[in-house]
Amino acid sequence: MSQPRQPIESGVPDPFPEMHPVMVKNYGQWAWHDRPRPGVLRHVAKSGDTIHTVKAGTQRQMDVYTVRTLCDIADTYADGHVRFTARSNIEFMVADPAKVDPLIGALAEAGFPVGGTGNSVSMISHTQGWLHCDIPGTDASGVVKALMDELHQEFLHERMPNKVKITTSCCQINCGGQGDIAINVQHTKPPRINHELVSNMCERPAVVARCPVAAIRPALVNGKPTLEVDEKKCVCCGACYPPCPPMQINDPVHTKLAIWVGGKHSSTRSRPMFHKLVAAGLPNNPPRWPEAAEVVKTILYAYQADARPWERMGEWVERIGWPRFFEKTGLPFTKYHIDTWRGARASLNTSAQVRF
Amino acid sequence: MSQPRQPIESGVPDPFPEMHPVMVKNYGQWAWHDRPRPGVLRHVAKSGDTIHTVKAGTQRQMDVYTVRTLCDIADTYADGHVRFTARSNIEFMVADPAKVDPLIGALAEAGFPVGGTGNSVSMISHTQGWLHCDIPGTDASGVVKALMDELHQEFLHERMPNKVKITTSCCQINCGGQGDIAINVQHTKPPRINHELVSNMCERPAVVARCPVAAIRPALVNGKPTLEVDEKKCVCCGACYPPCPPMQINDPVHTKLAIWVGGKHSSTRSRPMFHKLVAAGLPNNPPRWPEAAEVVKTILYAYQADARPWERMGEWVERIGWPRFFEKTGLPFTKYHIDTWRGARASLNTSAQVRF
Amino acid sequence: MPSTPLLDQLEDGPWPSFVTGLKRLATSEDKPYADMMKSLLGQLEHSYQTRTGYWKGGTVGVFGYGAGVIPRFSEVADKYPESKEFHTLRIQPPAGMHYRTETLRKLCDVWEEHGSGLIAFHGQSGDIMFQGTSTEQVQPAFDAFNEMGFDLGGAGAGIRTSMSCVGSARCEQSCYDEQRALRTIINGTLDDMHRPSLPYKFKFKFSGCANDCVNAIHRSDMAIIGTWRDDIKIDQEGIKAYLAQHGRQWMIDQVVTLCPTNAVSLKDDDTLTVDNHSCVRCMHCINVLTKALSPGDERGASILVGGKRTLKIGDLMGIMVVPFMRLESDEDFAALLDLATRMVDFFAENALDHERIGEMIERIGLVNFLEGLGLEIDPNMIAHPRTNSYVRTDGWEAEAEKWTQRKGPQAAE
Amino acid sequence: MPSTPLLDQLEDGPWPSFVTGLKRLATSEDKPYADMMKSLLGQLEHSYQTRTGYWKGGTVGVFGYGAGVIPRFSEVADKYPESKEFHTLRIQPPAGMHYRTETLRKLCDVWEEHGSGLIAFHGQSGDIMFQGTSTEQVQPAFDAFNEMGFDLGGAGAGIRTSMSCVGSARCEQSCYDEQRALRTIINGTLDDMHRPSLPYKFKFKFSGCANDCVNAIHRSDMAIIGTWRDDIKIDQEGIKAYLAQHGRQWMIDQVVTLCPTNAVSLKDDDTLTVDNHSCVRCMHCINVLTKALSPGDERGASILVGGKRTLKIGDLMGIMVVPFMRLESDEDFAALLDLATRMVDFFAENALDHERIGEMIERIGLVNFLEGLGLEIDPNMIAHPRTNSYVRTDGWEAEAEKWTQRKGPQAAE
Ligand code: SRM
Ligand code: SRM
Ligand code: SRM
Ligand code: SRM
Ligand code: SF4
Ligand code: SF4
Ligand code: SF4
Ligand code: SF4
Ligand code: SF4
Ligand code: SF4
Ligand code: SF4
Ligand code: SF4
Repeated sequence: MSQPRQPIESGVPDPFPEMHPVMVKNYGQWAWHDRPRPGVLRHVAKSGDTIHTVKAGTQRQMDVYTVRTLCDIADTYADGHVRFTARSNIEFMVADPAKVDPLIGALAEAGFPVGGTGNSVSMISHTQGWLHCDIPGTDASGVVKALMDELHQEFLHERMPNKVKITTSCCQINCGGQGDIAINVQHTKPPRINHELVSNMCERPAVVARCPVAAIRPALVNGKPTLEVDEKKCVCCGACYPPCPPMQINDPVHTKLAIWVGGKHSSTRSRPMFHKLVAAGLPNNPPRWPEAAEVVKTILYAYQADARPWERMGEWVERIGWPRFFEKTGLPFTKYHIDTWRGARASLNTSAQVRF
Repeated sequence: MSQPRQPIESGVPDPFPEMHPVMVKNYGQWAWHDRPRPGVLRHVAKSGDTIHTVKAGTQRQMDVYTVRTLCDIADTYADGHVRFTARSNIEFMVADPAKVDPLIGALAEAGFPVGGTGNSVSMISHTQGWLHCDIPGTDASGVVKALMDELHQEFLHERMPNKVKITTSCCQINCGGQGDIAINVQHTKPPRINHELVSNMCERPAVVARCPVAAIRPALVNGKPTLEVDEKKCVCCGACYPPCPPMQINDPVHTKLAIWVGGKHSSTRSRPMFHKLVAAGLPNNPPRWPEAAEVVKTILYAYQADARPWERMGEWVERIGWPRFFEKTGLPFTKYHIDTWRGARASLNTSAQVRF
Repeated sequence: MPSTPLLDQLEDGPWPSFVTGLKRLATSEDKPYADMMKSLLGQLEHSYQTRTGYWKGGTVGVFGYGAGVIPRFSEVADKYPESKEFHTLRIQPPAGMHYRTETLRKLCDVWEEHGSGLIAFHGQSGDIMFQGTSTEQVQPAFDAFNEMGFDLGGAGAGIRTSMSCVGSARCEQSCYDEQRALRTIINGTLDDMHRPSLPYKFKFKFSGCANDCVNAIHRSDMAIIGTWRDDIKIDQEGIKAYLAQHGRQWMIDQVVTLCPTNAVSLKDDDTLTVDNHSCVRCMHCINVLTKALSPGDERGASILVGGKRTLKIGDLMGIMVVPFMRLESDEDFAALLDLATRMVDFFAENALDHERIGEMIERIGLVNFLEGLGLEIDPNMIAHPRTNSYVRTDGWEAEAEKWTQRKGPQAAE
Repeated sequence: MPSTPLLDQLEDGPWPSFVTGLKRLATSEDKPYADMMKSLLGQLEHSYQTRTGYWKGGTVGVFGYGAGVIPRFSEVADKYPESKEFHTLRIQPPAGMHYRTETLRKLCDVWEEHGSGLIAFHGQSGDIMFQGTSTEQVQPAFDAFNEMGFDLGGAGAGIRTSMSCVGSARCEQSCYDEQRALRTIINGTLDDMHRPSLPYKFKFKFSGCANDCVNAIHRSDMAIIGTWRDDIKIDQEGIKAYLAQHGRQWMIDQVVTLCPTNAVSLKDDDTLTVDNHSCVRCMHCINVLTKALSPGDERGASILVGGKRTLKIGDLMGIMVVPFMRLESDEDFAALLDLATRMVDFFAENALDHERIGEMIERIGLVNFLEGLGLEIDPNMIAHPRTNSYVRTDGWEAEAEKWTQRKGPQAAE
């Protein structure tokens, strides 16, 4: 091999050469927007210029053929520019309103659902899973696909009280983040330790430091230095697994799914919120995870039926109260719902306010 | 001395023999009440019976002459029954409405302010202070008297947005509890240790355990076992002083007063709240503590001017926000306002919501 | 009489002056306490001058009891010798703090004979505090009060004197018989008051409704707060009367928009409705519209545990541990006492030295506490479920089953 | 082609199927990646069957950089040998994720030549993820992207790839130039991205307003969120148009009562007013009435620090540390970069190994953090002042004086 090439440290590319010309021209000078139909935004600039955005769902993990199909559609109907959203939806910008309907037609034709705007259920935030990660308890692409199949109509229509942002994650690290509904891995047994491997490959002080409850301590097995886990303390979080692969936390049976509700990032109306545990113990059941999907739909439709306009999932539950949330969804309330982590006191009812 | 007398363990006396007969008759069968004027409640029973309550302020720490004067008034105008409230106000119950005005006249005559009902400022909760306690940093009777003189008109009238419950305490233990406004002791220097005494009288392990920040450790001074305080850690709380009097926390100069705002015990509308620090460093200035009184009045009248009907002090500040509270009261905001205790995170602004 | 220039300034102003009272006692030359009170005034003035307190504790009590007297010995007895001892007797008042004047006069008489003549109605925990007597007079004073039907209150590491709101005696909001509940519990746990041997103090407080007129949530280890399970009672004629008097805008501003859960609606036909499933029994609408609204018929109390002041982990409020318990029949009150007793026992067995029950719960976790006491889990105990995934959930199915068992029949109601 | 009965079930249903995509690649027999993708499908099906993942990490990179490639080696390479290496290149997209189709096609071409043909638009942090290539092809792939004007993104203990909302490019709510801010900070701290040596990862996220379309508060170590200091702009004609279309009730229910601080009033003359001192810039009214309301003219951003996911002390949200900083002039953007740099430096110096900045603040206390960075104390940083008296306040007067100094002139404004 010849002398290696020096990287050009160019950093973040300038977006302006890539941006639709109407956006460039009116950059920072927009006046208002509306949504002529689900999946379509119309933004009007102070100059009077208008741009329509047509939004479609993708599988995120795309083969080049899919990308090229999307490019073909963009070239034909959308001035040759696209952008992707924070949730891996694709947006086509068109200057000419007459192109909107044909564009929608072409997308539908090619199998891309048009929607995800306004008060719909948008694409589920997607992580790596079995496809690529080194620590996953479940798949991400599969969970997302299976769930989005179920929620397809809610992507197409804007019939929720407010936006619904669903997230998923393939281990308890949760690269998928907080969500109105989150479908997350929840391990239920402490890691099994492969002692043979620990002595060989594990940087032991690092993994001991990583445990949030100090459950890991050095030990000797067959005369070799290894680790052991205090199973009484261990909260089965799997934080020891990435730095120390011999701490095998994943298990085909005991790695379960849990559903969380009411995460909210926006500071709109209410302050941002974390999501809260509502159901656990759900089987990690590929390829379609029907048990988890069922719980998600139950919650989603209870919200749809009962929330007031603009109430996000978490705001709705705050108003009706957790006792009624469990009543309306029929989900069991258990001791596991009561927080035990630092600051847990703030999650307790320290008032005489009570609901029957 | 002869054989000592065995106590009769009678416990809490039965209140019915002491209670006004109209109350006994209608016990648990009341229909509604109103307030014909400040200081007077009218309760109507389901039976149609009516009882008027006339409420008056006292000094709590009463000499027998004062008590007998109150009894005389009760005998003449109030059917011979009284009760005391949770805040050491006295209540006279009268079955005959015609007696209300003469009763009020007699109380005024005898120097007892009639009021403290409805949206007034009630009596300040009272503790022991220099009069009786073994650990006080200030007096209680004096602070209460001085403040109630200042707030007298607000006791007589019901012109606050909601009830105002003020508390005070003569050390940081705070027997006076939470208040809409609280005037509390705040020490500002670590205890000076009287080493001579420690060795003699202090149960050392107990006091070491009592310190909330583990700032006390055993030490040797002049060869004798004593204690020392890590002044970097010490939060000057005085918790070590009751179990170990040689830990002299009280100081004529460095023991200051602090004002807290927004405590709320009721679960009415909002959940109960703790009060929050708003001003500190105020001199402990007997006999009339004018600096503390000034701050209290500033806060009280800002609340009166700005709060909406039924808003308790803490509810008002929640609505207008702390930035405006400091603006409206002109009190300085400092780093000391930012909580540093466990769970402090819950008191931080973790949202993009901001006020200018 | 000592010179008291600072204290004298506290005789000015409209509020009744304790200084004037102290002086009255000090100048009652015919009374046994006059000299003691002169001395006391001197010491108090000295405190005002030096901004320093001069009392220290000690051990003084009455025969048969381990607590209830607060001993005070002066550190400046050389200067003010007559008040070198100045002990306080804590005496429990009748529940609800009702008195015949006759009773008050007798109490005064006893305290003129055996004490300083200075009485506080009442201490923050609810005692009548007879303030100031010598070691020698403690026993005779107590004997006299005891003969009258009064008993010592709490101090030290035991059950403390309790307080209930005026409640049923007068207040239409009352949801249970507060005085009975207080007497049931306190008189049922007297041994732990009079011979204190708990890890630390334990207070009960009784409020008839969520207005919490005795500050029970913040200031008691076990708060018993009245509530109801069925619907708010609405008298629509009463509503019309309010509307006629104040108008619709008033009703909207003072009631409808202030309901914390938006459960109140004012209809176009001027009726008012409440969504009772959303209502959190906060009392606001009932407070404002007391002539038209009242608590439902299925009354009882919620129990909250763990309120206290700052030491050592910071102030704590009580945590809801029993959302509803009926308080009507004898059995209901027996069940309340049973719960209180088990609570105290659990505290006695599990708390560390000088640890309040709220601190203990903080340390062992609410779930362990509930399980220890056999209390059933309920979503009313939380403001919201856990936000943190660090928990071992392998018992999920069994726990879920418990809930389904309990709620199954109810769901069919 | 391997048999994939479970994965096949993911080809059903209306949502675009990644499995169909993978199969398309696996059956592109003319392409270099066909065999790799057959193998990959086999391994993935195996994962579905066994509910177990089979990748492990390792060390793979490009010349000159210390991060940006996520190496993956198969643990079941004996069964599925062609995908035994399956590394991902993280490539930073143009700020705001805008693309000409021409650019996308070129990216596809490179990835057909050097990789698997599988691309994720985008990762949760904002990278284009080119997923799956051999160790050997990593460098040529990067070289080709780099020549096109793209650069590697972040991984490991350094600055991470960032994300900004679409903002100024299209959105009328935008309060600052998000793309410029993103490029200013990231391109100004590239060294810490490409040669990571911080205690742990550090993420920036840029949202143009409080709607926070990139989840900055929860998911970034430093969140830059648009806001304004002056008054909301109201076009009363626009309000009338909304009223004409939807009626007053709608306006009250959808706007007035939903304002979190009751700052919005609808007047009898059908004008709408905002109490701008109470307004918390939450965006709700502007969202609903976008044709009539807009952020004020004095625009800029708030800075929040410390958001992150669960490890190891539990999820954290960012804390408000700069309520307002103007973002208009070149100097403003320079000041932003300066703050970001100082923040990263302070983090580098003070955080423990594997500790995020939010955890560090939790450990050292917000006040120490603010003082360390020289940020001025402001009540906008708190939800409420301290409720606990355990603090040493002997510097009170000096601190109070600082405030008075700062606010004195302002008060006169
Ligand atoms: C395209 C996108 C930004 C981007 O740079 O990619 C975007 C675009 C818009 N958002 Fe957003 N948001 C986008 C992600 C988000 C997120 C983050 C997320 O999806 O993970 C949030 C925070 C969610 C949360 O709180 O957990 C978000 C919270 C909002 C809100 C506040 C909603 C609320 O009431 O809490 C608004 C205001 C509104 O709905 O009017 C908003 C409004 C908007 C507007 C109206 C802004 C505009 O004029 O362009 C855009 C169209 C909304 C619509 O579809 O009706 N956007 N928006 C993102 C699309 C994601 C997707 O494909 O679904
Ligand atoms: C007499 C007393 C009970 C007792 O057993 O002694 C009492 C009596 C009443 N309270 Fe109270 N409260 C009494 C202490 C309290 C306290 C505790 C305290 O003062 O330390 C509180 C809790 C304060 C807090 O939250 O910090 C209290 C919070 C209320 C509330 C709720 C107020 C709110 O909106 O938060 C109501 C409801 C109302 O105002 O209509 C209430 C209502 C009432 C009613 C209307 C009940 C009734 O019908 O008798 C009484 C007359 C109120 C009036 O004056 O207008 N009472 N009330 C106490 C008088 C103390 C005093 O002399 O000032
Ligand atoms: C007398 C009284 C103040 C008053 O003038 O009303 C009082 C006085 C004392 N309290 Fe108190 N407390 C009194 C009600 C309270 C309350 C209010 C209440 O009960 O509702 C509290 C707050 C609630 C609570 O229980 O937390 C209270 C919280 C404390 C504490 C802090 C306890 C804690 O866990 O934070 C202490 C310190 C201790 O126990 O070590 C304390 C300790 C004391 C001591 C014994 C000081 C000591 O350690 O030597 C004081 C004796 C003073 C004396 O000379 O009589 N006192 N104390 C109140 C009792 C009178 C009565 O029996 O009716
Ligand atoms: C690829 C990606 C998921 C995806 O498919 O989109 C991802 C994948 C991984 N994340 Fe992540 N994280 C990704 C965005 C996130 C986010 C979301 C965000 O950035 O907005 C979070 C939550 C926010 C945060 O930063 O806390 C996130 C929180 C984590 C954490 C937990 C950090 C914490 O302090 O709690 C770890 C564990 C660690 O760093 O030790 C982690 C670690 C990992 C590792 C490196 C697993 C490991 O330790 O070996 C994953 C590599 C998977 C792979 O094979 O590529 N990832 N990770 C995302 C990055 C793509 C990109 O560059 O665009
Ligand atoms: S959530 Fe876990 S398994 Fe999934 S990509 Fe992130 S680190 Fe990997
Ligand atoms: S799974 Fe979590 S709690 Fe258990 S040992 Fe590993 S890091 Fe510790
Ligand atoms: S507040 Fe402190 S000084 Fe005052 S009575 Fe209570 S313990 Fe004594
Ligand atoms: S004053 Fe408080 S913090 Fe300081 S040593 Fe005493 S107990 Fe500890
Ligand atoms: S707590 Fe309720 S029942 Fe008791 S007096 Fe107060 S308002 Fe009445
Ligand atoms: S009691 Fe409180 S929560 Fe219930 S309806 Fe009335 S105001 Fe609303
Ligand atoms: S965060 Fe605000 S400015 Fe950015 S896209 Fe969302 S709504 Fe527009
Ligand atoms: S931006 Fe939010 S807080 Fe401000 S007026 Fe509008 S709704 Fe109210």
